[in-house]
Amino acid sequence: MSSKVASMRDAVADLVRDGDTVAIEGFTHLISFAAGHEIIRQRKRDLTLARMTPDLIYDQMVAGGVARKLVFSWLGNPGVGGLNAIRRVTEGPDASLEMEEYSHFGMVARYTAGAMNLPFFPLRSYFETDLPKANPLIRPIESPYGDGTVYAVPPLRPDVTVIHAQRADARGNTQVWGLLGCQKEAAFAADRVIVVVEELVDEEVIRADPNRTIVPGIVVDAVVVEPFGAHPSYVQGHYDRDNRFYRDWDPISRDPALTQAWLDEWVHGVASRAEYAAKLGEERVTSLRPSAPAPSGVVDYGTYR
Amino acid sequence: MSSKVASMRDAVADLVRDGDTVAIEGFTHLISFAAGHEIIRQRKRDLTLARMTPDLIYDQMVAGGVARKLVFSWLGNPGVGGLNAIRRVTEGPDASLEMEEYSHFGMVARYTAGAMNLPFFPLRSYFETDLPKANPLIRPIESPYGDGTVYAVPPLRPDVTVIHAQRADARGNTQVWGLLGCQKEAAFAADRVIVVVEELVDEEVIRADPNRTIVPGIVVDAVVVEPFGAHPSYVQGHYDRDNRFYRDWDPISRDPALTQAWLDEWVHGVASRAEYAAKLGEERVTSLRPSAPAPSGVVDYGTYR
Amino acid sequence: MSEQKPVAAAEVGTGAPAAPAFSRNEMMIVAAARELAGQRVCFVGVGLPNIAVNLAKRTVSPDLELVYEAGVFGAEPARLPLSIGDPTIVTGATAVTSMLELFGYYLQRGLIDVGFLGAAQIDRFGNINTTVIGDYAHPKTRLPGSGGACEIAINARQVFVIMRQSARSFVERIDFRTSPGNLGGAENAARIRREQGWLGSGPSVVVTDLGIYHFDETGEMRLDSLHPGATLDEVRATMGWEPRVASDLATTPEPTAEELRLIREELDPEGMYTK
Amino acid sequence: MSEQKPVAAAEVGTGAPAAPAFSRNEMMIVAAARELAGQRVCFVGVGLPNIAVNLAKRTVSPDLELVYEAGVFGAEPARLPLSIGDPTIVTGATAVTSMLELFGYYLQRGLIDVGFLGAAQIDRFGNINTTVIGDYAHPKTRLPGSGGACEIAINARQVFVIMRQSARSFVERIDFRTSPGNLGGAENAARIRREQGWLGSGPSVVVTDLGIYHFDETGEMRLDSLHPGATLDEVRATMGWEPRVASDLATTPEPTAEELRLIREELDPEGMYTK
Repeated sequence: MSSKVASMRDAVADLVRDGDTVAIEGFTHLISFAAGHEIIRQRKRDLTLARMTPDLIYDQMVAGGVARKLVFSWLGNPGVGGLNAIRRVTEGPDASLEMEEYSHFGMVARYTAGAMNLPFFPLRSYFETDLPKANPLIRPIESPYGDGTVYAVPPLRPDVTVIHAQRADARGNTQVWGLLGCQKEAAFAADRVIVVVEELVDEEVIRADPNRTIVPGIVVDAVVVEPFGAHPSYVQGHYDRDNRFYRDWDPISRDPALTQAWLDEWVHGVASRAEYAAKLGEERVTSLRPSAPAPSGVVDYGTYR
Repeated sequence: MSSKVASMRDAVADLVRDGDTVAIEGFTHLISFAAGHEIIRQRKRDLTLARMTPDLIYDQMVAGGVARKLVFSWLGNPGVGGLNAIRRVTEGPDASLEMEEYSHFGMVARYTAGAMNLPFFPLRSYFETDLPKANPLIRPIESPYGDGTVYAVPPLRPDVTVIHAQRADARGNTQVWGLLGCQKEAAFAADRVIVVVEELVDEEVIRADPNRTIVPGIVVDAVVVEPFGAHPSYVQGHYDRDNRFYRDWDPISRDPALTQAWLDEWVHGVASRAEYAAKLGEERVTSLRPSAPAPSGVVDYGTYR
Repeated sequence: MSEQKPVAAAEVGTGAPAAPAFSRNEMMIVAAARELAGQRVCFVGVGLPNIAVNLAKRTVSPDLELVYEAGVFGAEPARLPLSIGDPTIVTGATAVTSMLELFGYYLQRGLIDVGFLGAAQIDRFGNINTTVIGDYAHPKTRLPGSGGACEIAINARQVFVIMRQSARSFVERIDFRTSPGNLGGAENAARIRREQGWLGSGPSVVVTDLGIYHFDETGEMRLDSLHPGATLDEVRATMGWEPRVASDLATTPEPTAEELRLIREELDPEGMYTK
Repeated sequence: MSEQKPVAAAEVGTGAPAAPAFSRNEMMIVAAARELAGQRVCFVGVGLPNIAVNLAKRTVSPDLELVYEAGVFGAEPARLPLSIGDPTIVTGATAVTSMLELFGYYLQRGLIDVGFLGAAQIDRFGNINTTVIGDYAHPKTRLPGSGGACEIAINARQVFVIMRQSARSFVERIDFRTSPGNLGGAENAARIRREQGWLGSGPSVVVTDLGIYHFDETGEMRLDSLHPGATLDEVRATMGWEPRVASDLATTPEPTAEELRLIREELDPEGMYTK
């Protein structure tokens, strides 16, 4: 029952090891850029980075030199363009980054198979596409009920999964609202789990609304309290997606020198997320706050003695 | 966008047909006895009744003569004993009720395969048990990754699924808190869905907390407003499980004459759930209310313009 | 419903057109939005589909249920999001679910009437490539990949495609088949859909900056409507095969004032999609 | 922690015992609860496991996380529920999930340390029948069936069994194998668990109204402790095989005053489980 609260530095130092498969999940929402930056700062090496949408965070991590391989389903800067640091090491004859590619449902199904300890997960995707040729781990499987063949994907069991959430208690019981992505599945599938939160709350807050819990403390190894840790991604009810940053990254990432300068300044040049937020400035941070609250309302669980 | 609100009589008359596979789901929580009683009252015939735990509701429906077959995973009156009306037609040489039997996870997996339009769902149960011999629909399937064999169950696609919930709007967007059982999966798996609620709410109540929605109106055909419709089962925050009723049913159900007298009085003898509740009496109903509220607290989704 | 009064007539097919009162991208978005009239549940993709669907909800199809692959059903976005995962699609939505449920219980279950896709390459049968240009292992251009496109193509009841037309994108042979369309033709595709238990019936419309295509009984794209200002020569110059053209080829009605106002003032004031 | 002071000594094995200060059912529940000392996450079944686990949480294992198959993790029930699905296990719990997730992400994933099972029949290797007595198609007695028992037996890290002992229940050959124990013996069982990727290691303890059994290196039940008042003759008379008995057979310490108070006043004031 002891507290799992740790600093990001300690959590990453203790739980992320060179050569690990790391999944920092969160579908547009709740992406732990703070954890990604700490992994770059600690110069981890040879990581296999799994994520449905590598997004800017893996573009930065690839540029930061931590990655050996990508496992993914959609590679882009949504609404803006490509991921330029990743393109530099995946296009042309000198492509050096290993790639393992699925569709969105395939990635979700892989995490689900991992979370359920299943040897495979079946889905109706892939038939008559070139994806099984590109990735021989996508394999056909015949229904035992005589109604044809579907494809299967293998379980994905990250060594470490990192998720960002609105709140957790000190034991790691974690609650999220808004987009849920595949964080629950990625956390249950993993060997080790780091939860990064906007707010550390008393156990009573969690227990008042148990249906809101997406990950129980029993699968969590460290709880890191880092408000604003998802920027430039967003946290429902806390801050908005910083679309300006997503657009600004495009020209930066097109130029290797600019990219390294950015990493030097914003990742290696700051010691923590608090420093990063301070450097970003109060005005920028404030501009991302929701314009008004939108309360959920209260439901009654009732007391039964 | 038109309202789907209907009386229980009309909903059952329109949507439940002789010979249908009907799933009234809810694991101890939110069992729609009101729908079960209306099906008995309308003397539907030859139904295949699917439910993880047939419970008193299917004992009554079997006694009421509506069933041809049971599909289930646990057959009992929890904490009390057996289901006596069902035992009378399943034991000994004259057993007349057809049975198709799984484990709990097997039933959940069947609904999930139905909800996902999958031809089968794999699970690690059943190996080295007699269940696949008893039910040839439980079939082995080899992992395409060379790591052995697991069992599969086929999809369950009820013609009609009935669920009870705390609240829905007129379009059928349904919210539940407390035990969720397999209602979501059973609803998505079905061809037609009846939702019975304690309370009809404005769409704005639903939209204020979209993470609480378990079934969207798009899969719902009728919304029936019947407070106390789950008694003697319970509704989190509204009323308690009536354990006295579960105990009282044991001696009643042991005697075929008493059972029929009970059905005559409490099912055929009342026209609606409101009459049933009135007959049960204000004192009994009041005694089942929670002793105090237990509010969930509020979360903030934020307004983003 | 919006008024159907055009703001300005662009000259059609006769020498140099006058400066049109709307851009080709605007025409494409408007034409795509109008195709959604009468549809009930639409899966919204990133980019052009995003603005087209949001325009449809404000014009021809106010009851349209917007589904976002990020896990949202019944969204009522107060602004046009840059990304398809944005806090504005969550606040006030009908339901928010995990992506396992969104892809499994909604899409693969067959609850989506229209899936909207973009494409880097498309062939005459509506097969789509969004993965690579060139060889897979050493591509000339690495594209985003499937995302949800492969499963949308297979499981949505109908597929709408929206994309700009060019000789590089409308090709005889796509470099990689990310999302199946009518495969090698309608007969073959129908058999495979039946045998595989697919719930989708494949591509039904392609809207480009030049015109609107539907699929004929052989499963091949057919030009049914040419946008104002576009010519058949332009169409031919931007396709890798000789296009089938409807005998009663129509001209797409121009954007209305209200449609243009919605795009320019509400949906895309910065002109990200329309410039 | 509770005091370990016994309230009364029941005479052991010498002629007619004096009226004991506790019932055999109470001793069974107390013995089962004590076996949970040091365990972390326990899956709570309906009936006797329910009261034993709730007693353990109030005595030897206050940090025990109670998991209910109905979908509850970290329950803090304010009363002993009759059914395992009861509103009191929800209010104040840590997490409430769908049963798909409970069985998939918690149980099959290997997060449950102890699964507690009851049984109608058990054999020497801990294989369990809760389905039928007699022939499956035309049973003499139709029992509840598996419920979650089959998957608990396979996936929980350890399995605890609690049941009253009788010649009809402790049998040489069970009529139906609902839940696998050590199959035909430890070697075979270990091989199958390894080959199948099972995370569970099978049955580890059986607590009856007469004594406590663990499983020896051959995978067979061995009587390690005899409850006060029970005799080896009684044990032999209520088993369908010749039981193995530990060379250092112990006597189970009697229930403490606090254990009895908790059972009688808090957990089962109506004596449903203990009479």
